[in-house]
Amino acid sequence: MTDTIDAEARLDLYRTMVLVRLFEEAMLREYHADKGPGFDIGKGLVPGEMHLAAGQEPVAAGVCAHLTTDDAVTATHRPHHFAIAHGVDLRRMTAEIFGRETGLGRGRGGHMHLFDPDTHFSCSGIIAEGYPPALGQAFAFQRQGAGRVAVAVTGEGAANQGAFHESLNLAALWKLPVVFVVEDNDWGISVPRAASTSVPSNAARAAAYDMPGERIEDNAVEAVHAAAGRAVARARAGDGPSLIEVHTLRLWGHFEGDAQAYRKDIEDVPGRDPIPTYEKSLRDAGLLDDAAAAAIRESATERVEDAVTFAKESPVPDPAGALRYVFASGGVS
Amino acid sequence: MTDTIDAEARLDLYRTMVLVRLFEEAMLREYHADKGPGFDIGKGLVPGEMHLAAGQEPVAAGVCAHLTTDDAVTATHRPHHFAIAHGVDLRRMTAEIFGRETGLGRGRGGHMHLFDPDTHFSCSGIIAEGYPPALGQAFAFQRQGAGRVAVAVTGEGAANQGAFHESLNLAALWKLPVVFVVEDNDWGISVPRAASTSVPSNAARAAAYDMPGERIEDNAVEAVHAAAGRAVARARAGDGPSLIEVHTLRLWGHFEGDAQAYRKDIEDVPGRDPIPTYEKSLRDAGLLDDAAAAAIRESATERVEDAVTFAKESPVPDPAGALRYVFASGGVS
Amino acid sequence: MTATAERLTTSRAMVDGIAAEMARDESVIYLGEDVGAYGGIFGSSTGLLDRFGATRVIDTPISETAFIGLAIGAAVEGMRPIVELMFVDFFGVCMDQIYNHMAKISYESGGHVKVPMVLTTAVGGGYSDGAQHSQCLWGTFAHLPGMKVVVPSNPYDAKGLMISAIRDDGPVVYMFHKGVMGLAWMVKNRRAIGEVPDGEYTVPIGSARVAREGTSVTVATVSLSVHHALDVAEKLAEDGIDVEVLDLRSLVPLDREAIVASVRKTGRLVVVDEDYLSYGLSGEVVASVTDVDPGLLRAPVARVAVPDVPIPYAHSLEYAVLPRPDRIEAAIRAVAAA
Amino acid sequence: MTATAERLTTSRAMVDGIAAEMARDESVIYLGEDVGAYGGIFGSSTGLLDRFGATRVIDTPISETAFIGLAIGAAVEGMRPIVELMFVDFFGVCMDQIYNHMAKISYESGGHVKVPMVLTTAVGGGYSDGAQHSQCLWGTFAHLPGMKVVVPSNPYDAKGLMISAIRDDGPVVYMFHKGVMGLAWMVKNRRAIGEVPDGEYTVPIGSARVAREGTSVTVATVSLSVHHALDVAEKLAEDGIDVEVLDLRSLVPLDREAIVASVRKTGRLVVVDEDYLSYGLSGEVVASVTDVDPGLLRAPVARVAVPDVPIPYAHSLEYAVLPRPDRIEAAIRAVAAA
Ligand SMILES: Cc1ncc(C[n+]2csc(CCOP(=O)(O)OP(=O)(O)O)c2C)c(N)n1
Ligand SMILES: Cc1ncc(C[n+]2csc(CCOP(=O)(O)OP(=O)(O)O)c2C)c(N)n1
Ligand SMILES: [Mg+2]
Ligand SMILES: [Mg+2]
Repeated sequence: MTDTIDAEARLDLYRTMVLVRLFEEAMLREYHADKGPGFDIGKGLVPGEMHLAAGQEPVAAGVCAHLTTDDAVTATHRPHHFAIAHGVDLRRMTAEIFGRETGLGRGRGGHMHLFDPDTHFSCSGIIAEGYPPALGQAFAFQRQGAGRVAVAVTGEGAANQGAFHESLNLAALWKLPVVFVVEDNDWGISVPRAASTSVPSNAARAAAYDMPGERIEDNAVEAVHAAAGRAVARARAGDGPSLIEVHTLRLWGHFEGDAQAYRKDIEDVPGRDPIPTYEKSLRDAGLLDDAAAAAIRESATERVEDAVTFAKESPVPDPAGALRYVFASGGVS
Repeated sequence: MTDTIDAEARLDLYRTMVLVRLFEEAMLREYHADKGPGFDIGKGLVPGEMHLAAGQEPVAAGVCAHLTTDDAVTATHRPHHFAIAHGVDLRRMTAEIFGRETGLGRGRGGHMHLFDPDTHFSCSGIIAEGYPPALGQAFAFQRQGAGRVAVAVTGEGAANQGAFHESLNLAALWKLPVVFVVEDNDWGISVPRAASTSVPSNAARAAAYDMPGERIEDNAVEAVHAAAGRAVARARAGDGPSLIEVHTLRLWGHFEGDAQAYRKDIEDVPGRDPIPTYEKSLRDAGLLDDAAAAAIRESATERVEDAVTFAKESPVPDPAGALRYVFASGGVS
Repeated sequence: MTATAERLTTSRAMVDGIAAEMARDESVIYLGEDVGAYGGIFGSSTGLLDRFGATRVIDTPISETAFIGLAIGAAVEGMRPIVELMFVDFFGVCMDQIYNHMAKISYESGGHVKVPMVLTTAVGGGYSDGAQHSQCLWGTFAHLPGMKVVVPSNPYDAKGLMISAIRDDGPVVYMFHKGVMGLAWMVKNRRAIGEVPDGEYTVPIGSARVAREGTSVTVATVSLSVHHALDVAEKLAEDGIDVEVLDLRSLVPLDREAIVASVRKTGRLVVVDEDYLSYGLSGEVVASVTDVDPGLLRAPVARVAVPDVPIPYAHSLEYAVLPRPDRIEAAIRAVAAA
Repeated sequence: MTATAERLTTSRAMVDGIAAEMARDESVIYLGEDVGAYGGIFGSSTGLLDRFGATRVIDTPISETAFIGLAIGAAVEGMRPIVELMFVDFFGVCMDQIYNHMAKISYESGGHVKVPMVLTTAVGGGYSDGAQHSQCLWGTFAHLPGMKVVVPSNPYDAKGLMISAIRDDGPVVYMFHKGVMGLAWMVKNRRAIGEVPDGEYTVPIGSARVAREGTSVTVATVSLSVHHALDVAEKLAEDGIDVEVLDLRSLVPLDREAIVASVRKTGRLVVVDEDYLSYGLSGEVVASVTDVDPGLLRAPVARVAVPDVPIPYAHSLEYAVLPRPDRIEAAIRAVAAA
């Protein structure tokens, strides 16, 4: 359990954040590319709701740096950053977002329903309801005794949902190897944190379950990394769950199409982007220069565009197969 | 906000506890009177599940001493002690338990579903789900500005249900005039507190909502009275909710028919009965002698037996009316 | 009350009904997630905050059990809350308050306690929102006793049913389909905008509306499917198939007489339901006929519903399982020819 | 596997099936409230703790969302949990995990993730447990896609369906009626005890059983109502009414062929359902016939169900709304005579 972090690990955090951001920018572009004239949410190659995680990269990067693909992650309606940081295949994930047969869910799931058994990744569109299944993954891991952990993510808005409470209690009671992560981006759609949550920090709520709780301010990726390191180590050691809340930033709207008229901090938002901030600190530390930064962006861009191309070139699901996979046997009955 | 309590108030606590106990003893008697041969839960004048509150009288007596019938109480599947202490009409309540047309719910509700608009009393058989409606009563009271409060009761087992968390957060956030009461009787049916709850005291959980929390040990009625006095005063003053947990005692089984084979403390239980203990302290203080104690029991017995007689003499609901009251208009549609 | 009218979208008509009642009755409030400054994700409360202020139009935490329960308690104490469950798909986190409390208190109390409240909720798919944000689920609510369930399909009914729902002394579930709201950012149907009288009027809960008279086949349906059915009916008229379209409007109570009367006339029945096929609306409509006389049915009944599959994300799949006009048309043709 | 059999109650047969699978497969565990030392409030896990220990038979806190969700996650990771919701009436506190997660993950993942688990739950009334502890609600579960739903009526099926459910690679909801369990402390029905083969055997999920052959009227039903229907059939045989009793056993999948085949023979249908009347099983059974040919029905269908009212507490009222033998008998007589 150490808070020091070496240069390569710092660069990895940066690489992950850049990859996530470029992915989200590509989704933003693809999503809006063909919604017009006007804006029709059901139109285009990527239809439906789209919750992008730009600004929240430090949370996913800092936490997932401690995981292998044998560990589990359950994410929220805003799942891309965690999926990418956890190592979900970018092509199949993108194909799912494009609703293609090659997608993680063969186009049945969509952007809020990414399931990847290879990396034990899943997410849910229902607030806080990704927590309980993570307990079960941790429960199975606990029995295997191999030190695997489950990470369960929600937003700060979600921390007022009953499932949050039940999950923390049960995990603490059974000492399950879970790390609960709360992404506090100040908003639950249009509702500011102060209008949803009776305490300033959800980390304080950890005490209600006799669990360590820590809040990271300033969207600081290395502080997230350090806290997550402690929490993951604790879980792997069999000492039970922890909670980490990160004060992060929703750089864009709640979902695409959100005009954010309710958002008073809007002017100030771009200046709080965590990626330039972190990039500057790496440059200041002499770990990054123009060339290295460009190389990182370039390689990330390549991966993202490759995934987008793969998705676009993949077949659309055949309507005749709409009823497949309802049951494990494959069909509807 | 004072912790002192005068002689008459102390005697009142005792009177309430005795009345509750005699009522529960009468229910015990009536419930088992005609379940045989053997034990058939559906048989007899009082069929169905029966959760009696013997041993938990200090909680109801101590809390309700601060209320008028303009205040609201929502209780649990084990509701009699709170109903009685809050002043619900004993005849109509008993008639409901006997399933009679003169009952609070005209026989439609039963012992877990006592609704009395005259005293703003209600209860629910679903764990922790009595909390949210209490918020709404408090919400309405807050707008009236007359200092009315709502008391919401659950067991310690229930404190691990999502509704508990959501309710505490919302009440604290909106500063609703609610007093949350947790009756910790050590058991949720057969599951001991240590197997359900990750912290030793639910009072500690109040901090997760920025709310005062207090735990009363030893089933001490006057300590409950004092804590409730503070909490009710706080709520009436517009300062928001509080939580009180009382370590109380389930003197009998979870419900009638429960053999309690799982219960390791069983031998020791009768010796912890709070009524003899409190009676002794009143006698020691010179507030009660044999005659006074006998008079209290006698008057309580009279009220209870009057209620039982009323119930037994009341008409059974006409099956032809089974569909009335589904809708506010009276009928099924 | 004036005699003038305006052309409004369904969403604006719904809000108009709420506003009229809020103006008339102080005890009416609107609660839910993002119903204040945002105005409701599907426009169910747009403008109410500005007009009535934050003490009557109230944003809640994401705690559906707590705030729906709060509405119940407030209703018990004499208020008339309208509380929004943002998507019906979320019912699983708060159904206990809804069906075990809101819906049962009247009965359990022998009518001594009334729960005058409206639960509003958005339903429906068709825009690739996936399996957890696209359901109708009206069959789920209508199956459970103690709550009325209304499902408007057009602006006039949206306002009139809302006013009826608010004035009802018991709980009413008001399900608005996103696709009939006339939202700027969704595919538009011309029937999502229409004449709405100013001021107060009510549409009675429990009576169906013959949206189109016809003699060949009865199509019984609700909500967005009414629009599709009318479109199909217009087309089929050219081929001499004269479709009667029945907009049920209310599932509880269900206007069984209207169903039977129509089938008595046509002898042929198609039920179109955007909810799941089995154990839902379509079976109940059929049974309303066979309860009386199966002989009224001169052909097999066609049920055009979501075939017991979660709503798929991909457009090609979603459109294959929804009751789109093509499936409705094929079903009517088959039943007419049988 | 031996060829011997024992006479067991339904409850013991259910436990027998669980125990057989737990012995065979380490990944099978049983979780829920009071399933350990207590042995299940309705005897669903009696003796399992002694036999398999507290690491496999696990008491949970009263946190249905958390522990049912836990079972889901464990199933996703390859375990085969059986998780108990003590009374089905409590579904409202945890339905999201059940219907939006357990039931949908297979589909949303395009079949890449399997959720092999069983959700057991007690259903039914008849002993004055009131509106929140007496419901059947199988219609609610069967309406929502992605979970199989089985409802055994007798010891043999209870064991065989349990083994099938545990071995199924997807989620199965196993609803046991308190009144068929053969509990010592409830009114007993002689059909709650019967021959149960030792060792392993399965009853296929999705196939109905003709519990009694007959030619006059088909009674389609499940669970405790099967017992009542058989009792009534015996009585009516004396009057020359030859009742066929179909025990559906599984609501999802529903054996529609068996329903149609029986009605094809009798031409008359009574559906008996202890769940609520509207938008439920009874309508679906009817529609299974009218989907094929309404002409098969030579008389109005009788639906003997709970008439859309919360289950009342008072015995006189509860017995008036339940599908008791008197109502079943009257319905069969009416349909037979129509
Ligand atoms: C149970 C439930 N209630 C409401 C919603 C609608 N909803 C989706 S995202 C969201 C806000 C979530 O806020 P937060 O948890 O802070 O996450 P963020 O969007 O900020 O990442 C809401 C209310 C939902 N999906 N599920
Ligand atoms: C949501 C829900 N889950 C389970 C039950 C079944 N149940 C009834 S009482 C009870 C135990 C409650 O324990 P506690 O809250 O401590 O109250 P106590 O019975 O000790 O008064 C349980 C599990 C229920 N009624 N509702
Ligand atoms: Mg947020
Ligand atoms: Mg307890």
